Amino acid sequence: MNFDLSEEQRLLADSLGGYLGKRYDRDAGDRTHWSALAELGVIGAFFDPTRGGFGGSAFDVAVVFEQIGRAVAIEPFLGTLMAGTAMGDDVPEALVTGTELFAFAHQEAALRHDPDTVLTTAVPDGAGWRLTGHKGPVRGIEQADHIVVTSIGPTGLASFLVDPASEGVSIRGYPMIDGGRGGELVLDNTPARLVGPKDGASAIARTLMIGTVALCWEAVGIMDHLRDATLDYMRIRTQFGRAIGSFQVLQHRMADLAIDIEQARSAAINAAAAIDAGRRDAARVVSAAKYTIGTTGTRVAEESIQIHGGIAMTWEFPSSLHAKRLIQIGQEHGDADHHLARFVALAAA
Amino acid sequence: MNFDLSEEQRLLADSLGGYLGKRYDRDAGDRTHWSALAELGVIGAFFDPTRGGFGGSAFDVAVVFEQIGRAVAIEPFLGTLMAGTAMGDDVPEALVTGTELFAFAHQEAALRHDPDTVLTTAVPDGAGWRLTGHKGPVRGIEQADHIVVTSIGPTGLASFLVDPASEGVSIRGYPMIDGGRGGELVLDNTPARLVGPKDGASAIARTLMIGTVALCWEAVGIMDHLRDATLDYMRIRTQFGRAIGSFQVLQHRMADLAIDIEQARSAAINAAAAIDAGRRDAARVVSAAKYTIGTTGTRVAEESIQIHGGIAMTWEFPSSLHAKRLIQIGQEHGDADHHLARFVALAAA
Amino acid sequence: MNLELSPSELQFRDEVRAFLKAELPKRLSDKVRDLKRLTKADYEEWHSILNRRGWLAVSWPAEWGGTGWSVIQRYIFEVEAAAAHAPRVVAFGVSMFAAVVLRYGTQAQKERWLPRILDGSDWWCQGFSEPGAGSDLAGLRTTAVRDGDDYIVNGQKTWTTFGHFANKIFCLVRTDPAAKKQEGISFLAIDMDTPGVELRPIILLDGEHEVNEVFFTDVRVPADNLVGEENAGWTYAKYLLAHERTGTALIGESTAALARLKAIVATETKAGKPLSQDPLFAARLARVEIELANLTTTNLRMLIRSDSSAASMADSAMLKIRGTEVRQQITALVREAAGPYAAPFRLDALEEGFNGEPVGPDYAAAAMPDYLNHRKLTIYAGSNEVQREIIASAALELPRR
Amino acid sequence: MNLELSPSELQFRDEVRAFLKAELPKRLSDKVRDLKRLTKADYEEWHSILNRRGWLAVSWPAEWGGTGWSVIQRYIFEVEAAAAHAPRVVAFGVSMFAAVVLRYGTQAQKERWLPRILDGSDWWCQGFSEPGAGSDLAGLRTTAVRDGDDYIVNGQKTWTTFGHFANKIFCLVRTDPAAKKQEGISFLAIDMDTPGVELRPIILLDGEHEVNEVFFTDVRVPADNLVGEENAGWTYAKYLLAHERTGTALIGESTAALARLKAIVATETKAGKPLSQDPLFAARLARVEIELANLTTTNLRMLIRSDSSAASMADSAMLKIRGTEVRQQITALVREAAGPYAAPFRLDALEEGFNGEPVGPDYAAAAMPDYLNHRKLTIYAGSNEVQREIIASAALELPRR
Repeated sequence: MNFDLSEEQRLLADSLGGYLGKRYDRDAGDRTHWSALAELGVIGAFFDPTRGGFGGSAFDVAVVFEQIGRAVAIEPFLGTLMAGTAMGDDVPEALVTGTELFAFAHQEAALRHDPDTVLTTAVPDGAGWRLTGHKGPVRGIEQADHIVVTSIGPTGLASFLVDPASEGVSIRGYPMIDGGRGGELVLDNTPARLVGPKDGASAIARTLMIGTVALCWEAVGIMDHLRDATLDYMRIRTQFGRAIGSFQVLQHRMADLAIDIEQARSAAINAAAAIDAGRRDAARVVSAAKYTIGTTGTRVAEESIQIHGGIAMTWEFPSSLHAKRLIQIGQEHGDADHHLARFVALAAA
Repeated sequence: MNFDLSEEQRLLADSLGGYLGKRYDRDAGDRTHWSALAELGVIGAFFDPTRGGFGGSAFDVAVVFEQIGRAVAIEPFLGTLMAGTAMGDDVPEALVTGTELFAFAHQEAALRHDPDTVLTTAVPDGAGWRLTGHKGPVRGIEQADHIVVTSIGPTGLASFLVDPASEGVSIRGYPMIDGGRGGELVLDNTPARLVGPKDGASAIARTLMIGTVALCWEAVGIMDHLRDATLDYMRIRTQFGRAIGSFQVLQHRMADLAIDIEQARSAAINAAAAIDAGRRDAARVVSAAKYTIGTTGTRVAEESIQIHGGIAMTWEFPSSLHAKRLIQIGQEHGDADHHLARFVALAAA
Repeated sequence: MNLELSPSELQFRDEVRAFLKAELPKRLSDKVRDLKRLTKADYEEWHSILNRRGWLAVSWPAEWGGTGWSVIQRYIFEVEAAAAHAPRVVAFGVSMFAAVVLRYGTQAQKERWLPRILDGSDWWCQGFSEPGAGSDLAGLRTTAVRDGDDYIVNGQKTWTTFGHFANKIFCLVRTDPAAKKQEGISFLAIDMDTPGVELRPIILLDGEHEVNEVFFTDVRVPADNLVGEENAGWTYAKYLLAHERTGTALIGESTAALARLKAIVATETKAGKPLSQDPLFAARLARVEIELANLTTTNLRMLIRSDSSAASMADSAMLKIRGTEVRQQITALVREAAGPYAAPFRLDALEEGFNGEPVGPDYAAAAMPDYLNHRKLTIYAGSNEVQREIIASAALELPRR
Repeated sequence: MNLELSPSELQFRDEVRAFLKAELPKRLSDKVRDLKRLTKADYEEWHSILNRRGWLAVSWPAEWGGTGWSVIQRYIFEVEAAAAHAPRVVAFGVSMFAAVVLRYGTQAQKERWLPRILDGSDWWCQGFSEPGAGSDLAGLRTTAVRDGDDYIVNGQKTWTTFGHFANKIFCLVRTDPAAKKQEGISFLAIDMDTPGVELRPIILLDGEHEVNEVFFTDVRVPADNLVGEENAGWTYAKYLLAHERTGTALIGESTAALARLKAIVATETKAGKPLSQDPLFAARLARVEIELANLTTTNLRMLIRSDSSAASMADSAMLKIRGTEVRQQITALVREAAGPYAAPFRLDALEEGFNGEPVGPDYAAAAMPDYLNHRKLTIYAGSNEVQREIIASAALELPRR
C-alpha cells in the first residue's frame, strides 16, 4: 500500500502545474500551448512505452488531470486521452506527439442520459466503412484533425477514424459554459476506417472508464482550488466588523466540505487503483467515484458561490469557470444518479 | 380558506392538553384515564353524530392526536380510531363511550414493508367466519376487549370482529420501545364476525388513511415539544462560559429545523384538508405528509438528542420517549421511502 | 380548518384567469415560458396593461390607485399570473419604494412620485448594497452631507438590478458618520440623470446584464428628496424588507417552474423511458414537489396571520429561506435533465426571435444560465445566513451570547 | 500509488485470520454478531486470549509487551477482528491510560501499572467528563488538594463507561483553582476501592447499564498516583485524545456492520422482493457503502501520513466525524429494515442464552437499542461540533474572530 506519487509523476505534476499556473493562456486560440504541453510530457503520460508514451497507468492520467482541474485548462486533453485509448495499438504518433489534434465522439445527441449507449451505425464499404449518426456535444470537434467515432457495426461496438473533411460530415460549433468549444457532429454515410483492438466494445468500455476517472481527477483539482480560494476569501472579507471566516456557521460548513473533498479524493484514488490493479469490480469502483464527485462537486461549487456572495455571481469572479466546470463534470459521462444506480446494478452482477 | 380551529376543537384541545399535561399518568396501568379521556370527548371527536360522536372530520382527529403527541400518551387512541372507522356504521356504543377497549389488527408479521397488504384469510363458517393469520405488532392487543382484524375473504378485503377469548386466538405481549405495550396476534381458524361497510376494501383504505393522518399529527405534537424542549435547554445549558444557545452553529441548525417543523405541520394540514374535502388525490397528499413526517421527524429527534448531548442518552431524559416515539412513527404505516414511492406512483395513476 | 377557496375567492380567480387570457400578450408569455431574456420594453408593456386594469399596485390603498386586495387575493393573482407565464412585476418602484413613501413620505412626496410609478414615467431602482456592505447592510459608507437645501452624495452602490433601465434610485446613505452604525442612515431618492451619477454594468456569471454598479461623485440632491426623518433610514429599510411578503416564498414562480420541469422530464428519456420514471430522479422530483406543496400551505398560514397581526420578521425569513431553496432545486433539476446539453453556452438562443437551430433539446440553452442566475436568490435581499440569524433571535429567542 | 497489500502485509493478514479462526471462541463471536450484550467476563476472556498471543497492546513498544506493529498492521488487525466478530478491546486501560503512562509516567509507574493491564489485574476506567463539563471538558470542577503525601479529591465525574467493571480510574482534576481553565488541571490515577469513591449507574436510553457517575468525597490519593507534572494534565489529555487514531474512523466495526446490514436486507422483503432491490433503499445503502469505501482510503492515507509526520489533530477530527456518521447511518438502516418490528422492546432477547421465541425477524430485537445507543458516537469523545472547531482552526486556519 502506497499513497505516494512516483518521482516521475511528481516531476510531471510540478512542471505541468507551473506551466498552467504561470504561462498558460486559455484564450490563445492556437496550438502553441498544446505543443508546449506535449513537450512537457502531458500526452506521453497517457500511454505506455509500446504506444510511444512513458506512462499509461490510471494514476499517470490522474496526475495530469488534477493539474488541468486546478487551472481549468481547455486544451483537448480528454479527447486526446480517450481517442488514443480507444485506438489501442493503432494510436498514431501524431497524437502522442501533439502534432495533430484528435476528438473523441461518443456521446449521442439523442441519448443524453445513456452515456454507454450508441445509435450511430457503421456499414462496410469496400475496404472501409460508412458511418451515419449524430454525436454531440463533442469537445474540440472544430479544431480536430481527426475524429474517433464510436459506432455499431455488424460485429458490435467499435471505434472508427473519420477525417473531418470527408463527405457527409457536418460540424456545428459553439462555445461551452465551462470554457473552450464543442460542437455537434452529424455523419451521413461518411467514409471511415476501423481502428482499435478487435474487441471494440471492451476497448470502448475501457476508454469510457479511463475517461471517467480523468474527469474525477479533474474535479479533485477543481475542488482543491475552490476550497482554498473560498478559505482565502473568508480570511480577508469582513462583514459585521470581522472576517467572515470567523463565523462559526461558515467554519462548520467548510469543515464538512473539507471532509467531503478528502473523501472525493479518496474515491478518485480508489477508482484509479482499481483500474491499475485490474480489479474485476473496477467499473463499480469507478461508478462510486463518479457518484461521489458528482454530488460533492456540486456542493463544493454551490457553497463556494454562496460563501463568496455577490462577487461570485459575476462574470469576472476568478473562480467562476472552476465552479461551472465542476458542476458540468457532475452531469457528463453519466450523472450521480446514473452512477449510483450503476453501482447498485453492478453489485448484483 | 381558513386555518383556525373551530370553537369546539379549541376547547377540546385545551381540555385534553390540560388533562394530559397535569393529571395523566402513563404508568397507571388501568382504565381510569381512558374513561376520563372518553368523558372529555376524545373518542367522540373521532366519529360523526350518526355514529354516536360529535366530530368525525380529519381535523377533529388531528386536534386530538396533536395533544397525544405532546404528552406521548399511550392509551389506545389509534386502535380505537381505526377499529371504529373500519366498522363504519357498525361501530358499537361501547367503543365510542370508552367502556370497552378495541384493538385494530392489520399490520402483518410477515409483511413489514407492505403496510397495505394482508395475508390473513377469512373463510365462511355458517353465519360467521373463521380467520387464520399472524398479525403484529398490534398495539394494545393484551388489554383489548375486542379486536378488529383485516382479512382476505372470498369477496376481497374486509374487517372482522374477533373476541380475544375465542378458540384459536393466541396473543404474545411485550413492551414497546416508545411506551405502552403491543403484541403478536396469531389466529388459527378463529371464529369472527364480518363488520363494516359492504365495500370492505375501501373502508379499510379509508381507515389506513385516517390512521396515517392521525400518526402525522401525533408527530407534529411531538416535534413541537422537542423543539421547545431543545430551545429551553439551549438557553440554560452553558459550555465554554456561555449558553449553548448562543453558538451560531446551533442557532442556524435550529432555524432550519424550525422551518422543517413548520413544513411538517403544513403537510399534516394538507393531508387532513384533502380528506375532509374528499379530494380525489387525497391518498397522494397523505403520502406526501407521511413522507415529510418521516424524514423531518427523524431529523428532529436526532438533532434534539445531539444538542442535548449526554443527558439525552439517558433513560431519565424527560424527552426520551418523545424522541423514540417520533422515530418509530417514521417507520410505521409505511416509512418515508414507501410513501415517497407511493406519491410518485399515485401521480401516474 | 380548510384549504378550499371560498366562492368569492373562486370568482376572483376566474376573473384573474379571464384577464390573463384576454390581456397577456402571447409574445410576452412565450418569452417568459421559454426563459428568454426580457427587455425594458417588455416589462413596461406588461406594467402598462396591469395599470390599465388597475392591478399594478396590489399592495397600495385604493385611494392611491391600489387594488385593496386581501393577502389571499394577492396570492391568487401571483400564482395565476405565474402559471400564465406573465412577466414579473418589477418590485423596486411599485412595491418597495412605494411602500416606504406610503408609510413615511409626505403628502407632497406621494403626489409627486406615486402616480409616475403607475403610469410608467419613473422606473425606480435600489441603491442599498455596497462593495463592503452586503450581508452587513448597515456597514454602508456612501455619505450625504447637508449643504443648504441639498445633500451632497458621494460613494458607490452595487448589485443595482435594472439600474440601466431606471431613471430614479432610492438609496440608503450615511448622514451622521459619528452615530452608531444603524443610527446615522437616511433614505434618499435620487434622479439618475443628476450630474455625478455614473452607472457601470456588471455582467453576471450567466453572461447576463442585469445588475450594475452606481457611482456618486459630488451628486447634489434636493433635501426634499429625503423620505421620512434624517438618520431614521434604517427603520424604513427594515420596514421595506419585511413589508411585502406575498411573493417572498416564490410560490407562483416555483409552481410554474415545477410544471415546466415535469413537462421536460416527461419527454427527456433515460434507457428508453421518460426520465420522470427513473426511480432516483422521480424521487428527487417528488421531494421538491412535496416541499413546495408544504411551503404553499406554510406561506398561506403565515400570510393570513400577518393579515391579522403584526408582520413577523421570522415568518418572512422562513419563507425566504425555504422558498429560495425550492426555487433553486427546480433550476438544478432542469440543469440535470439537460445533462451534457447544459454545457453549450448559447446566449443568442435566449434572445427573442432567435431562429437558429437549437443545440440539443429546446429547453437546454436556458438550463445552465437559469440555474446559475438563480444562485443569487440565497445571497441577495438578506442572505439566507442572515435570515437564519433573524429566526434564531426573533422566533427562537436564543441568546445573543 | 496503489492500494494493494504488500506480500508481507498479506502474510500478516493471513496470520491474523488464522489466529482468529483458532482462538476466537464461537460463543463470543456469536454474541458479538447478534449484538448481544457482553459481560465483564466476556471482555476479560478475549483480552486474555489476545494477551497470550502478545496482541493485546497493539500500540505499546515491544519492551513493555507491545506488538510494535505499523499502522497498516494495526489497521489490518482491526478490520479482520471486526469481520470475525471479535469483541472490542476495551480501550481505557490498554490504549488510553497506557499511552499517557508510557509517554509521561515514571519508570516506577510503568512497572507498577502496565503489566497489570496486560494480565487483566486492573480494569481502568476514565474520569474526564463532569455534569457541567461535557464538550467544554476544561470546565471541570473536581478538585485535588495536596495534603502531605496525598491529594484529597472531591467532586463528581460522569459518563464513566464500564466504571462498574473497573477497579481503577484515571481522572482529570483541578489542582490549581486560581489558574486559567486549562492550566490548573492534573492527571491522577485513583483506586476505585478507596474510601469516599462512590459509583452510581446511569441507565441509557436503550435500557443498558454501560456508563456511570462516580462521586468523590474526601478521597485520599497518594501523590505518586499523579502522572506527569502537576497542572500539566491538559496536555496529557490532549495527547491521549489525538494519540490513538487507528480506530477513530471505526472502519472495522462499520465494515462488519455493513456486511450484516446487507445480509439482513437481502432477506427482508418489500412487495415480494428483497428490500435490497427497492430502488430507494438500495440507493441509501449504496451511499453508505460508497462513503465507507471512501473513508477506508481516507483513513489509510491519514494513518500513513501520521506514521511519517506529527499526528494531526485535524485528521483525527475528520476521521471521527465521518466515521461516526457512517456508523450511525448503518444502525439507522438496520432500524428501518426492521420497520414496525423495531418497536417491541425486548431487553431479555439481548442476553446470552435467550431461548424465547423472537418477535419479528431475529435481528429486530437489537435494531432500535443499537441505533439509540450509537447516538452517543457523535456526542462523546469530543462532540462532532467540537471536532469541526478543531478542523476550522487547525486545518482550515480560519480566524478565531
